[in-house]
Amino acid sequence: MAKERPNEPSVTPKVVREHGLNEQEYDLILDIMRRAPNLLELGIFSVMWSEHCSYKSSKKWLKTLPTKGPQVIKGPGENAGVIDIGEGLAAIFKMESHNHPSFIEPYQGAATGVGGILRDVFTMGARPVANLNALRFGSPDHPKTRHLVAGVVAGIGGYGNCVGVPTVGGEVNFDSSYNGNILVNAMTVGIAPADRIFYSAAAGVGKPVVYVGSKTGRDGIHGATMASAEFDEDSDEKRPTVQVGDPFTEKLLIEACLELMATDAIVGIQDMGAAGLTSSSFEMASKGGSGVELELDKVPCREDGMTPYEMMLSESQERMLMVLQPGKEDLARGIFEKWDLDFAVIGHLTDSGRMVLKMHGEVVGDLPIDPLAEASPEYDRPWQPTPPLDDVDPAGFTPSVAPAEALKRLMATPDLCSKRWVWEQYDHMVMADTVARPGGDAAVVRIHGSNRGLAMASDCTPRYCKADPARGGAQAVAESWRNLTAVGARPLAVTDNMNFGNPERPEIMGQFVGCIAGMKAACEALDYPVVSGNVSLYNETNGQAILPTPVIGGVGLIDDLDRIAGAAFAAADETIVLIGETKGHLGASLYLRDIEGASESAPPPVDLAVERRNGDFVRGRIHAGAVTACHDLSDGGLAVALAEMALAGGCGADIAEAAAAVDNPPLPAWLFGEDQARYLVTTKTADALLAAAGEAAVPARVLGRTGGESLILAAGMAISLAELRAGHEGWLPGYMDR
Amino acid sequence: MKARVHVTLKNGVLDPQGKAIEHALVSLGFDGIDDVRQGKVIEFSLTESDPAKARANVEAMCEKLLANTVIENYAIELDA
Amino acid sequence: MKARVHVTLKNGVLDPQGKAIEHALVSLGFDGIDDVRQGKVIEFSLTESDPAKARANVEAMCEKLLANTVIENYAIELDA
Amino acid sequence: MKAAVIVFPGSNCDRDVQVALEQAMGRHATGGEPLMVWHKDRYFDKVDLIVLPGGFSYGDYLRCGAMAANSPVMKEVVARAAKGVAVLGICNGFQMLTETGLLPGALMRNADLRFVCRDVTIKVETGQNLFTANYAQGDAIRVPVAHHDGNYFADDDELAGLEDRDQIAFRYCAPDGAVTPEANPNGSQRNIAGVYNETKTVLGLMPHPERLADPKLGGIDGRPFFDGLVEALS
Ligand SMILES: Nc1ncnc2c1ncn2[C@@H]1O[C@H](COP(=O)(O)OP(=O)(O)O)[C@@H](O)[C@H]1O
Ligand SMILES: [Mg+2]
Repeated sequence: MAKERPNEPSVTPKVVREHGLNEQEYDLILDIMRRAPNLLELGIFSVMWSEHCSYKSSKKWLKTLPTKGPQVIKGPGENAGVIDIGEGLAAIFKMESHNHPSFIEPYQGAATGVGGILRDVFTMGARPVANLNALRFGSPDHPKTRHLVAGVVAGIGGYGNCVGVPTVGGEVNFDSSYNGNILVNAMTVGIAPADRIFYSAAAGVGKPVVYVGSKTGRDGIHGATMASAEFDEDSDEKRPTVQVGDPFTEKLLIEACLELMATDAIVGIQDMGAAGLTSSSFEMASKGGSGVELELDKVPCREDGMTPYEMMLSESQERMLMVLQPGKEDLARGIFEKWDLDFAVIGHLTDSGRMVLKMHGEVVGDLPIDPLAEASPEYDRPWQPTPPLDDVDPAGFTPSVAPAEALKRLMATPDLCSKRWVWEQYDHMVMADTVARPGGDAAVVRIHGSNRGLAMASDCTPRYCKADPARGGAQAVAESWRNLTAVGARPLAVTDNMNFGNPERPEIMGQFVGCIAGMKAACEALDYPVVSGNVSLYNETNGQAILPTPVIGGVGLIDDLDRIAGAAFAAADETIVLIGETKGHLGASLYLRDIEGASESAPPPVDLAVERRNGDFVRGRIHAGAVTACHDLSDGGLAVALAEMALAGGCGADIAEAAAAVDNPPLPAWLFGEDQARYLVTTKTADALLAAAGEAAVPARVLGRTGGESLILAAGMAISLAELRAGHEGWLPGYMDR
Repeated sequence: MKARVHVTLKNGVLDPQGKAIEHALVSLGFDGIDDVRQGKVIEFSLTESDPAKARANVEAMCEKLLANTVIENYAIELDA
Repeated sequence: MKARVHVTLKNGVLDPQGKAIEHALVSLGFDGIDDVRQGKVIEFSLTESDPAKARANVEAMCEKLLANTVIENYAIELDA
Repeated sequence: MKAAVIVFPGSNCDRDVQVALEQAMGRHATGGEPLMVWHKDRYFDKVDLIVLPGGFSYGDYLRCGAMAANSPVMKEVVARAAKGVAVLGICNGFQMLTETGLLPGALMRNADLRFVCRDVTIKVETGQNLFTANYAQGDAIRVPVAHHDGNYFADDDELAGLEDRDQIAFRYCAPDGAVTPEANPNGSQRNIAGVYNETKTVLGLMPHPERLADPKLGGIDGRPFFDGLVEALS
């Protein structure tokens, strides 16, 4: 059995606590081990059972999400989700958070977040074809915000640009609830031959376990446990766990792995993410139902005198673990040496069902695999439903500013302003397949060498989730589906990134439960299953939790790139048609929050049947070539969507006539209400479009015409595009250069 | 007076630049080199003439901007 | 022995990093600073023990790789 | 015509330029496809055009293009350039060409220190040579830039010499062709976006013509660049 190592702290209750394990968990460890664990073993338990790796608080609820469908090749449980995109290809994608590291060291934290999610995708045999990033920062006037925005954006760009994967989409929001806990959620989409997907499960006694990539250093030891611990003032002390990314090595790793994957040498492969060598070797062995023996002295190390504990818990980046077919070692070594990457056989599979760790021939750790994996704690944490808020009666309030002024201001708010400053720091065109660049509803990336494409977007409206978690969860899924639909794509599946506060607080757990319920309903109603995801809890500082933020990353398929739509007005003198019903729902709207400064109220209801009916209709019209531009309505409602289409196309619009006919709801609610399931389209053939809508029982009405240099919202209510653009494009650069 | 700030990566922090430089030097046939690390030097002139005040000032600059103390150390040189 | 190579921009070569740092320092409220320049330091250890040989070696490294002599000067420090 | 694209560790626009060239060759009688050459291969077939693609060779650590400039294959590239073989360096390739000394000057960090990826307009300063055969002098074309270090620097004598010898290939300009400070995305001296060697057989430019040579990607102003090359070299 494994003895304690000389001059290594022995396992005291204090040490146990420092490893983030409570007493019950430690008792469980004693049962499983049938003896006291040594420090190495304790460390392994602590990372394997950390919230980050074990999902102990969220598992129960995640299981309720729909994950199946004819398009799903592999749902949650692997490194990333896999869906069938036809013609023998699969799309592989996932979103993952790097929130805490990015708050502590924005550049490296965000950069390594991108690196990690890229590995999750190419581990499965896919060439990454696009990255997205969903960012949430604190209030713009918080002293840290500017520095965090600059660092995070530079880090995402620094890594993604270097590896040569285009960053094509994402979102950026600001809210004071993120002051102490920013959110950096990175998503990667890759494409692989559907019959050559690689999994982590590895079986076969004696098969070699191989380490490739960068050397192991003392990086991020306990990063995984840190990522699951609530922040407090002394978080600064946790700083040394931040790691530095090496995108160049990542690029070599991508090429080398894909080259090796073209052969039949690999049995199983797994990236070393959080909890590095520990979780990767555990995953492979437990999924394969086998045991594993590692000789730690063979692990390529960056520093001298590294202990087994450090090697097993290190989170050094750009490393992978593989199990090879016996006899293929030299073939594999040849490929990795060609790419100047480390390659080492560090152990082999056994049938013992145990993980045996040796150093200089001596056993330094010995743990049972299945018990540890199965016994990994699962909590049914107490939760409290979020009390519902009141609706806002559109007729019942008097606006404080004229609509034109309100629109001008809204377009220049931190949440609605153009994010060009961000995405122009990302290479969004490398690989020469970016058909729709950042700035529209969804990015469109061509499937290389074909006339088909993938559409992708990330969405969440945290203020809705705070006000009504179930509605908010459903709305996030619906908006994602709508964004893909608006470019003409068939939405196929989603990945999610659940960012919440401390789950040990019932009201926070209630938010989580509510959001999941809403997501579940929407994913089912829209045949839009969840194939991968990630959970980030404890996003709070000194009891101040973030807004519940379940980010949805959606992927859709475009069968014909000649049948897509963009959000930009295509030409003057086209008819603008509003699809969907406008009740003027002002509750939880940006208009109320940013213009009227009103307190929280109920978010818009989400009627999923209507969502689907309207979306299917719009997509059909796009495919029929009947619309010249399309944009979904979301934050800021009708007026903002109209303004975005006008600015994108450099062409104005006049909706005065339609506005004049509006009496219920009153004009401001009609212009700025955030009723769901709506789209704006332009067309040259309005009558045919309206007729088709009538047949499909889809509400549609003519709003006005495109043209001119300004937006005419109502008689005598015109705003020049130049003025709108100045505010819309100006806010973020102005803020960052201040 | 003149200030010179040396910013170097903390021990144990990965230095991809240094690693790449080492690799390049070796492949250029320079052998017998090891532990290549890359750092920064920031030089500037100060009107402040009191050495103590100047040092305090420059330290503040390092903490606030010049060094990323999460992963970097800094050293200050002053000469009148 | 240890080698330390300082790589600095030649006079007359504009230094975007230096300018940006200067601007940032000023906007952080540090005044009385001027001519901010940023350079690189590359440190490594050498097995070569003969100082003359070592210097010649490191000079070759600078000329070939470590410095771009179109825009940069270099200075070599050796200590056994 | 025969073309080779050199692939360095960290190159990431190698496939993009390969596709653009292949399509240009396809549009032209010659057909064929470019040869992809791994940087460790010191020798490769005789070709009429050598392309150094964009990307982050060796991570662009130390200095952009510095390590690639010292990689084995580069000796061969320099030797062939001396014999008059056409050499094209795009973005990172341009940085390599200045690092090898095949082209004058240096590419420094963008003036605002930020990576910039967007379409720019560049003015064709010298028409009717190998690389601009299908453009007219003064044409303003739209092509993307995507770089962190595209801030062209050369000392005043060098710049004067470049102007006299007509070695400035492209300048950043406004859509109407006016060369203005606003149109300069990175602080390059005299808005320089690309330069030639004295014989105009070696060209380096920061913008990526290969990224706008396909209508699906939103423009084809980069297409004549490759068509012209293929025609001129066939
Ligand atoms: N961090 C980012 N990275 C890349 N693109 C971004 C980022 N933030 C916003 N964008 C882009 O800006 C556009 C507007 O974003 P958003 O308002 O969230 O769109 P929508 O309202 O349609 O969800 C989208 O095309 C989005 O991809
Ligand atoms: Mg949208």
